Amino acid sequence: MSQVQNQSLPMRGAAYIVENLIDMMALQRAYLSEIDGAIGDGDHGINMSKGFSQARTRMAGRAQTPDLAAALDDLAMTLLEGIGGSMGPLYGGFFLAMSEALSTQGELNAKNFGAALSSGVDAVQDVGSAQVGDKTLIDTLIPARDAYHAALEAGQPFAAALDEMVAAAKQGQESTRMLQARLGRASRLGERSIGVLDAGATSCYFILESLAQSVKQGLTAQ
Amino acid sequence: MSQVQNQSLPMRGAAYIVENLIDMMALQRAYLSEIDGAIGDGDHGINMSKGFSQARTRMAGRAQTPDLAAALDDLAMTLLEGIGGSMGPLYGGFFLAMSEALSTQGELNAKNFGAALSSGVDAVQDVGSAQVGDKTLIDTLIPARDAYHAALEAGQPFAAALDEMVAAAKQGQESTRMLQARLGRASRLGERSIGVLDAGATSCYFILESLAQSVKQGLTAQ
Amino acid sequence: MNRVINDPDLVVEDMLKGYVRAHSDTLSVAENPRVIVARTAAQPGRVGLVTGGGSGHEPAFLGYVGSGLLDAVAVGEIFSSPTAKSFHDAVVAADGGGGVAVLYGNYAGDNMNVKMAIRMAERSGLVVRTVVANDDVASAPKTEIAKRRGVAGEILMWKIAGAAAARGEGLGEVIRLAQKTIDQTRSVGIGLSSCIIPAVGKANFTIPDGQMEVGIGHHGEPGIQVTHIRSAHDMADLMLDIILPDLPILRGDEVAVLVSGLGATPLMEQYILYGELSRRLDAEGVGIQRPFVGNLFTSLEMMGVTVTLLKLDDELRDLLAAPCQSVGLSVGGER
Amino acid sequence: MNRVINDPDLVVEDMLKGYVRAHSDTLSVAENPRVIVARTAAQPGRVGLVTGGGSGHEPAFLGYVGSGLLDAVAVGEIFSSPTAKSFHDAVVAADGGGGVAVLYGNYAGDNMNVKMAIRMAERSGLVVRTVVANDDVASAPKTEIAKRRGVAGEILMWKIAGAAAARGEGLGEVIRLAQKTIDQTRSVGIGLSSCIIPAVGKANFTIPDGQMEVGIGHHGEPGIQVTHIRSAHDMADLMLDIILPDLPILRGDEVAVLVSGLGATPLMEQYILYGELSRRLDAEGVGIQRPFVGNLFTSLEMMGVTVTLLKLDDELRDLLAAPCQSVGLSVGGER
Ligand SMILES: Nc1ncnc2c1ncn2[C@@H]1O[C@H](COP(=O)(O)OP(=O)(O)O)[C@@H](O)[C@H]1O
Ligand SMILES: Nc1ncnc2c1ncn2[C@@H]1O[C@H](COP(=O)(O)OP(=O)(O)O)[C@@H](O)[C@H]1O
Ligand SMILES: [Mg+2]
Ligand SMILES: [Mg+2]
Ligand SMILES: [Mg+2]
Ligand SMILES: [Mg+2]
Repeated sequence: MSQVQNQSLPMRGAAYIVENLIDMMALQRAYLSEIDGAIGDGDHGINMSKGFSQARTRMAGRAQTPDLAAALDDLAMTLLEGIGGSMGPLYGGFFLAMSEALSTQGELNAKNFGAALSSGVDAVQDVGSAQVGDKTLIDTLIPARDAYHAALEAGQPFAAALDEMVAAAKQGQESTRMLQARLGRASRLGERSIGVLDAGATSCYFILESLAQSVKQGLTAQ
Repeated sequence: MSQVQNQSLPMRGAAYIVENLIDMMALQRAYLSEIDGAIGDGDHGINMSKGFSQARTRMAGRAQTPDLAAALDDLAMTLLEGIGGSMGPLYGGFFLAMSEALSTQGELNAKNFGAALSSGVDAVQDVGSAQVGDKTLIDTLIPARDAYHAALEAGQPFAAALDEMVAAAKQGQESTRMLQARLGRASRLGERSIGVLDAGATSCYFILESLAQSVKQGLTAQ
Repeated sequence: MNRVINDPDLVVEDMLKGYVRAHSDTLSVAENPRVIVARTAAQPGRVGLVTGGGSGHEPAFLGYVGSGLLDAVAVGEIFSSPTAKSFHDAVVAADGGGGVAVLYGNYAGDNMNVKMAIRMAERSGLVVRTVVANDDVASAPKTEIAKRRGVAGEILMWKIAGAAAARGEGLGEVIRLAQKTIDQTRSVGIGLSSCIIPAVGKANFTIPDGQMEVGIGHHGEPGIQVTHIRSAHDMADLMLDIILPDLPILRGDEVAVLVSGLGATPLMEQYILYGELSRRLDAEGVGIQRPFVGNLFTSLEMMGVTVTLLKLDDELRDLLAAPCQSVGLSVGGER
Repeated sequence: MNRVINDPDLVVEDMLKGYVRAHSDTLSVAENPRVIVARTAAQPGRVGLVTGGGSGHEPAFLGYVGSGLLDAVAVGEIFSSPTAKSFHDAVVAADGGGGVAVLYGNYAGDNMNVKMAIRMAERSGLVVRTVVANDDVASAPKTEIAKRRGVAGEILMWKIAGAAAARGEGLGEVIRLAQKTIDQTRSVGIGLSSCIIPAVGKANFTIPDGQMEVGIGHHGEPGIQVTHIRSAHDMADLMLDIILPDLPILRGDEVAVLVSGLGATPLMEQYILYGELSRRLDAEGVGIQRPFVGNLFTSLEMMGVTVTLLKLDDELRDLLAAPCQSVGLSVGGER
């Protein structure tokens, strides 16, 4: 509580951020599948935790603990290798783009995190062509990204910008409840898809929330 | 009733014997299918009347009215052409053999009718390999043939021998009621085939009965 | 009963119309509309090959008319023998002066109609010989082997006889090879659901959900055992336990394997079964030379599978490898 | 649910085991167990052809790996896109230095995985281009033609591109021909019953007895109309009324026709439908060049049929006639 709040953390030793994502996904497995069951085929939690848990094996297989960019690459590659359907390429593309954006960086700071986040969101849109309002993870991602950058522009520090990002992500996730699905499996239901949360938007909120927590922990811990 | 009883009739003009068979089969259509329905697939009357009625067309297609041998050949060929399964070759073989046996004869008499009958029965056994007791038309045919020849050997006239044939055919047909089917579709039922008449044995009785009636009518009419 | 048909009584006519339209480049219909003839049939001096049987088993029988295979086929009503006249007309169409081999399955109706057909053909001076397939192990004990039904093993008999006829063997040799093939062939089926003849409108046998019928016939003839459904692994073992000791097929032998779906069982599952069969044959030390997997001999929309093994030797192996081309089976020349 | 399987979660693995065992003479499995590769793949300089998709459609997709057809296929779970890595590995396996064409169907998952696969492949300097099949007329109006799904028309695209690659065309030309083929191709399906994914254990859609679903997708995607079942005659008319005006296909045109059963519909009925299609096309003055009938692109044990028409011109006709050899499709050289 009284610790110093840093504005960056070294990439080396930041693989824990990915490990936290993996742990989180295992915890949310049942809940995410339950949400997907309402208007999808009830496998979102299974798909996600299957892909994420395999990433742990890949990271463990390395000669030395990866830095954050390499850990994100491991996660991306595992998703691209382990999950077909849409989640593999969407989240695989998201983490791959983040990894690439960070691969030349020695430390993680507000600026390059923002660039990585934008690049990840671009990849998701490039791969999936979803727009805000389609009831997908884009409904979480876009407002989260925009809030983060707005906070930075308003001069807020890294940790505060992350808080803004998470708050906007939560709003974005909640916004999917009243949307009609226009993409993916749920779109077949038409108006019947209205009234429940979107599974992908929910997993995406958990991911951004976990990222923010882990980064903030790293900023504080030093 | 007081007419003279001849011992032969000319082959020319005897095609009516086959026409009577065709008429009879149309009348027995429903009954024969009903019997077949109990332990078979319920199509025996349909199969038989379909084949027999087509023979009328074939006979009508000839330049002049066929003699008995030719009419029997028409019936045989129609059955071989029109009915697959087992009835086509069995009854087709029966009538073909009868036709061949009579083809060189100018008149039908007790002797060559007996030879034709024997030859027809041989054909049925050659084609179907059934024995007495298998619950098939052989159970009608063999006792009928034997009774006919016994009557001839005992010096009885043509018409009386025909009566003996029909009586034995009736007994043979009735005997199938208590038999267990060993050939054909009904044999799959095992003991459950006991207690009902065999459809083929029944149609065979009708055929022999019609043949006898028609021949006797010809012997009397002259 | 959701089917793609017009008048249920005319399904065979309607199928033949489409079949001949679709394959007019390689086959035609004879004057008898129930006889399908390869365009390569009746080549002077070559032995003609004929089969026939009830419909509802497509691509059997008509799908095996083609080069290096059958010359003519007699087509019956669904699950019912073709007429004697149709078998006869197929023989006439296949005859090129070298004699005709009628290679068919052991069913009462087919036996009788072929017998009468031959009688008719011999009247016209044709030379006809027959081989009757009896590869279905489950249909009678080995002591009554002549009573066994013919099933998918017929395809291998046609293939080998077709290759022999194509390379110019005489009737006696073609018959010898066909007979040898079927003598070395064993099949068994497992039924998982019934099927419905459109004109009948309801199934004439049932297999309850969760059950399977081992040894079922191609028309739903009762098998030797109705039991709870097993894994593909155990099905393969069960079927090979029936087939292998019967011939017998022993360590060091080489076999051709044919897996056929009965109609509604997905190809995926047929390959799962094939994987399990090859596992077991490996373990037994039996070599697989040439596998065939697919809906090769069906029973309308029945679920289930048949497995056929042919014990090979050098001459059979060569003939099996010869090229052929037909709707049901194509073996490329370059293989 | 009477199926020939082991663990319902491992049906794809188990199928692949059997598939590769059965066809080891013509194909093999890559280091990635979800990639099947033709033994003729990666010939120096020749354009490589790749596809991929969910399992349960056998013989699609893996059955079209072969000579004159596809070089490598990525295999997904049942009704679910292969992973990006599998598409990538298929591309690597197919590459002979002449570039790779990925010819696949328009489904969200496949689109995304192919996109990521190409990104990965381009990192390693491979040249990859794509054509996305969208032949299913019923899946979107013509104004949104890019949204339409790809169905059995893909087979004709593979056949024509395969022939082009085999005769040595470059990547640009192969892509042009594949794109042209699919642009000239229209398909529509009718569903008559649902199907059950073994791991799910129950159908995820239903078609009541006596009803049919016009325009149904290959995974049970809703069609455009659920109506009482019609005769084959009327089904053919209904399907052609959807297909013909869309391209349009007009009097004097020549088409290739492909009829595929969806799994459980007997071959007999597919030919009945083909007969009715040819009746109607005759009446319209549309010529049929090369019919294909069979279980060519299925949906497990679904009952139903799809009809595909490809409007031909000289170059497409020649390529369609070129020889090819695979499990799903063989065109003989001598035809
Ligand atoms: N084009 C797309 N862009 C972004 N997200 C998408 C897209 N299509 C689907 N999604 C997301 O995918 C989620 C479903 O994922 P999942 O259940 O794992 O896959 P599937 O739908 O194949 O079962 C949806 O809740 C939605 O958020
Ligand atoms: N091998 C045989 N020899 C003589 N008659 C036979 C033989 N097999 C069957 N049958 C007769 O066939 C009759 C059934 O004929 P039918 O119903 O027309 O044919 P299917 O059994 O093919 O439906 C039986 O009642 C029996 O009398
Ligand atoms: Mg899913
Ligand atoms: Mg889902
Ligand atoms: Mg009957
Ligand atoms: Mg019958």
